[in-house]
Amino acid sequence: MVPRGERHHLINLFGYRVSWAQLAWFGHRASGLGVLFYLFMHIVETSTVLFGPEVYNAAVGIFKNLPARLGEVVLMAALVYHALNGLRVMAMDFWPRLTEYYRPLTYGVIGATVVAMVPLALIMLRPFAPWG
Amino acid sequence: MTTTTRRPRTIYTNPSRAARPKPEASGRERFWWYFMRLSGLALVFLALGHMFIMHVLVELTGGEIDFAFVQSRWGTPFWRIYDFLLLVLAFVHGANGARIVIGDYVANRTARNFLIGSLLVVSGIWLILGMAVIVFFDPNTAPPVGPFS
Amino acid sequence: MDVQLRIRRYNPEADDEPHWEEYTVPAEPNDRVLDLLHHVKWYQDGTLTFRRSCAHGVCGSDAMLINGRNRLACEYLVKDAGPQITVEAIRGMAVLKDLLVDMEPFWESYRQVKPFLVNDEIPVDGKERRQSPADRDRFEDTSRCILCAACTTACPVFWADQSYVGPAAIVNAHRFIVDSRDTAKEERLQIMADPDGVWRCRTTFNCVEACPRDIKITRAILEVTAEIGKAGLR
Amino acid sequence: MTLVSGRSAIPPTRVHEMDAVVVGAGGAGLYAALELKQELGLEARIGVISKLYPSRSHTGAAQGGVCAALGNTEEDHWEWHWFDTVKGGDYLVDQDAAEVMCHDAVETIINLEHLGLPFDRTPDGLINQRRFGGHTRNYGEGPVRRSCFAADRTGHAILQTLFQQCIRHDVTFFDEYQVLDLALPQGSGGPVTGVIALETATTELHAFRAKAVLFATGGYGKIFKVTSNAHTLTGDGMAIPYRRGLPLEDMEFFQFHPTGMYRLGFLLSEAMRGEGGFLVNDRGERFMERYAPTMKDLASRDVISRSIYLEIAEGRGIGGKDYVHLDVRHLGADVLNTKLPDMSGFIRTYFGLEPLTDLVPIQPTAHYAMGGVPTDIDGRVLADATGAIVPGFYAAGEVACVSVHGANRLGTNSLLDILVFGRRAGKKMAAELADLSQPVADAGAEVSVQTRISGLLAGTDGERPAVIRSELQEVMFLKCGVYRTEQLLAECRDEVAGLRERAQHLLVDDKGCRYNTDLGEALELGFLLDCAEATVESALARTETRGGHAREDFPERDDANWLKHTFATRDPASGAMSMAYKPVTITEFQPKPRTY
Ligand SMILES: Cc1cc2nc3c(=O)[nH]c(=O)nc-3n(C[C@H](O)[C@H](O)[C@H](O)COP(=O)(O)OP(=O)(O)OC[C@H]3O[C@@H](n4cnc5c(N)ncnc54)[C@H](O)[C@@H]3O)c2cc1C
Ligand code: HEM
Ligand code: SF4
Ligand code: F3S
Ligand code: FES
Repeated sequence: MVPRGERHHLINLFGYRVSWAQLAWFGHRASGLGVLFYLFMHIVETSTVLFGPEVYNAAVGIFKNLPARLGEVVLMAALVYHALNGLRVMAMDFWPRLTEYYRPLTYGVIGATVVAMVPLALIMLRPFAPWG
Repeated sequence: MTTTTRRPRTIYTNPSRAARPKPEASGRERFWWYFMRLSGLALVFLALGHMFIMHVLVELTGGEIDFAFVQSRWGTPFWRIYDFLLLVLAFVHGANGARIVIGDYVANRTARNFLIGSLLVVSGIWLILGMAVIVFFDPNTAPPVGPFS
Repeated sequence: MDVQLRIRRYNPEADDEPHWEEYTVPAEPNDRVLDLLHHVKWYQDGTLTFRRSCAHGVCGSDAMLINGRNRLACEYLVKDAGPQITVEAIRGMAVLKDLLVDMEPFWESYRQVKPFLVNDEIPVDGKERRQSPADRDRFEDTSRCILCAACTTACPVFWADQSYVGPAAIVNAHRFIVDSRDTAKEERLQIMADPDGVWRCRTTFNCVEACPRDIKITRAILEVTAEIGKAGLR
Repeated sequence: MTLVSGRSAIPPTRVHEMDAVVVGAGGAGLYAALELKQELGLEARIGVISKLYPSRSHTGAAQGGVCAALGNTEEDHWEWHWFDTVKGGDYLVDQDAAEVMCHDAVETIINLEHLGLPFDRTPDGLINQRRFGGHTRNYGEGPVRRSCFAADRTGHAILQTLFQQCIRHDVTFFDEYQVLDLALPQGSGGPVTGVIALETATTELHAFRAKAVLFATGGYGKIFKVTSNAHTLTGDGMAIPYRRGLPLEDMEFFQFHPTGMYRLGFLLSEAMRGEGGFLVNDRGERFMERYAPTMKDLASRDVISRSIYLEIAEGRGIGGKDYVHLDVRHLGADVLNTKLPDMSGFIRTYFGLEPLTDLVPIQPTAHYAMGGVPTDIDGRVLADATGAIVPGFYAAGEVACVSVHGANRLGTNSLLDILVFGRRAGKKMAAELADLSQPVADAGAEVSVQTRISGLLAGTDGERPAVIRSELQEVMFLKCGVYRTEQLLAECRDEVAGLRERAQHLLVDDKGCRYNTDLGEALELGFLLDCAEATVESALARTETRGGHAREDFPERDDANWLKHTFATRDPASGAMSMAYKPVTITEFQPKPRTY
């Protein structure tokens, strides 16, 4: 039996039980930084348009394979999650009373990300998939 | 034999007057707090919209991202402004986020200031680069133009 | 029934590094973890050091990291903790000995928020100041704080950087900021708007999960933030 | 200087010069310190020495409320309160002192509101009031709403408010310093010129030199096995003057609170009954209807505690065991969760019971010391039963005996006591400071404390303090508890003497200098034993039943012989105990039989 009050905790990381809400925060931070890192690369990639079609098409071409596409799916997931969780944080920020529902809201954000990512991933991976 | 290290314990006298640093530049963090939220709200449409178009719609319509695609897209001012806004907001939002993260984990003042300074410089250069691309890209001239030619 | 008690021990006079020690302690399901610690201290090893006083969750002395979460040792029963119990000092504060930490920085943050009513005007009739039950209710929750530090030392932001004023101090600022009798609201908001003030909260809710009084801490923090927003400070 | 086995010896005493020193940071101590600052100005050097952080003091555990005849919710007069206090104390109350307390109550509560205390409010914004055991309208006609409260954590609110205002007023705090002796260079006649304290963090000795010293160290409930008191309530402030030959007054009167949580001892406040809860025995009878037909479950504490014991003695405890039930099921979720949230929480946490649907097992628990260091109405400590004063020495709070509680304290009167007399003592100290002599060192006391500590640290064999302490608690609870007889008390006295003997050879495991709480507990055991000795001696002397002191062999109150206070003294040189008596001050209310 899970002890009383422990249900909301996932794993014991470095000796402290990580709650879903703490995980949600960590995910927000990681996804934000990840997207920022991608943005850096994306700017370099896009700036090659200034060098004409050959250079640009070659640059974009580097990312037209399965591993890169998988990376884009992860990027999409990160952004979707970051956005949904950002909305959750903002909702609580502007209506502090909502903090009382932080657990259901957190579960909602995580669940919604998963649900949204299923069709998105299927579409994005279509060119590389047997059904595509 | 172990020796005793004595660390004098603070006795707090005159606490209401002593050791109370004047709060510094309080408006600054307030600005960034609100900025993060408002830019976040805008980014829901801008960033998710961008991703949706580039990775989902293009896929669904069987299109391809290449030079011609960019050419046609940045041919309209609407998309230029859209992408410009996205770029600036996402960059400032993200860079400030990174600043916050550094602030959380780097307690040492010097190291923190150095890292945040570097972040500022690097992001500045990148942001200018990005803005330049959007502003100077000329869909009608195929050969290299602009500041890098 | 016997309980395995793992305690992170540190004696600055003898050890270079903290280390874990195990004790087997007889226990009843309704015993508190504090009873087990007492059993060790009283009958097995008198050098085990921790703070405690009231033994029923009202004085705030004995916040510890027990089985992976901050709680009061006197409020956590063996039947909930199970037969294996891990105890260490709360995090983010200097461990001075075993389970006892340096509380001075915590009190410093507390004192920083001016935790006292400021209002030197006394009603002319010499009677009490009037306050409606609704106004009184606004700080009911935050005035319940027992200053145990469980929240602040559960906060990931505080773990990483102790210059964050911490949820406990904000809770106590809130207590006065929303008190209709207080006249120093501006000043308090100014303190809370410091870069190490409310802005550093990342709504992680670890504080809320740790608080033995079930205070709605994050809500209080965000209410203070909203007040700062309204006040239009420079 | 003695060297402690392989460790650096205890370093030389550090000296602090203060204007006035307050020992103890509970309600009494903090109010006195605040008053001193307000009277003398922010520059005055006022030190508060406390073995706990101020917010940990046991005042914070008080739940029910603090009474004052504000008359906010119904008609009330301080004279009625005065009468209730005298009657509740079984006419052993000094009526002049009680008059001061009940009269000052109103102003003191208002002052606390001004200081920021978060009282519950009436719909028109006044301080709300509720009923509490023993408080009546019009000299005993029926219950009255007199207790002012902040939900069910009034003590917490008081402690925090006073601590906060002390911070505001620049009081100097010495936290986690344990006071071990008085500086009394000229013997028990005084003057007191400071205290000697042990800094827990470093095991260093500090001598505080001050013209005025206030003891506000709280009670000594830890001499009993089942008690509502904190682990740290070990009677230090009573034992210290007692060791120096000063008297302790009325120590036989210890209040057993009727509704302690079974076996744990924590209190379920009278407020639970104030809101309508009642006691039932094994047969489901509301037995208090038989013992106190008018006040029923709100009769005074000694009456209810004894009634519970009689029920248990006659086999009507739950399942024949030594407890009865408190029934609060009918109060409804609203009352339980908003007016009594902490109480309901305790029941859920520690018993795993739901007060809305379950009966709560309760048993009388050792709660409050009516006796203590004798003082006058300004907190000045008395040197003997004739009323001579020890210059420079003050006491207030539970450690003191003014005597406003007589043989039995009314609920909510203790918080009032610590507030009114803490404040008065502060004012008096401020007023007298100029006339008091300059402090001088008491080298004898410093050396003797040093020797005691070195001895404890040096010992390598002996008994663990905890063993002796638990035996003491056991014997005191059984033989000097709710019911007492000559024979039990005599046995108890011998056993306590035996324990005192054994306590000469204590084993302290921890030989270090950093936060040696093991040493602290060993020192506290010594204080407990002294308090126990004075309690048993006084209980043996008083051959009557009155208030909290119930003698089975003398079941009647004996006004002819016992309208007087006991003063227990031990001669520091010979160790001989002696008893002296001081007549009760009776001004307004002539003793009558006490019925509820
Ligand atoms: C559970 C409970 C509920 C109660 N409810 C009520 C109620 O509803 N109404 C009511 O009127 N009364 C109530 N009481 C009684 C009342 O709370 C106490 O009598 C009162 O709070 C005592 O206050 P004090 O200031 O004398 O001491 P305390 O608050 O006990 O403080 C003692 C102080 O002395 C310090 N100290 C002790 N020894 C030393 C030493 N050697 N050196 C340095 N410092 C020392 C401690 O650190 C502490 O700061 C209750 C008591 C209990 C236990
Ligand atoms: C899509 C819509 C977005 C929304 C709604 C959003 C919302 C937010 C919010 C509200 C915060 C503050 C969180 C806090 O204070 O705890 C935040 C932080 C952050 N965001 Fe975004 N954001 C979005 C897009 C982005 C993008 C595109 C990036 C990357 C460039 C990004 C990077 C970051 C980073 C690095 C942080 C700091 C994380 C932290 O402090 O833990 N965000 N975001
Ligand atoms: S808010 Fe809760 S956890 Fe934090 S100090 Fe107060 S009581 Fe403890
Ligand atoms: S854990 Fe820390 S981040 Fe905020 S919600 Fe609590 S203060
Ligand atoms: S000992 Fe007081 S809160 Fe645990």
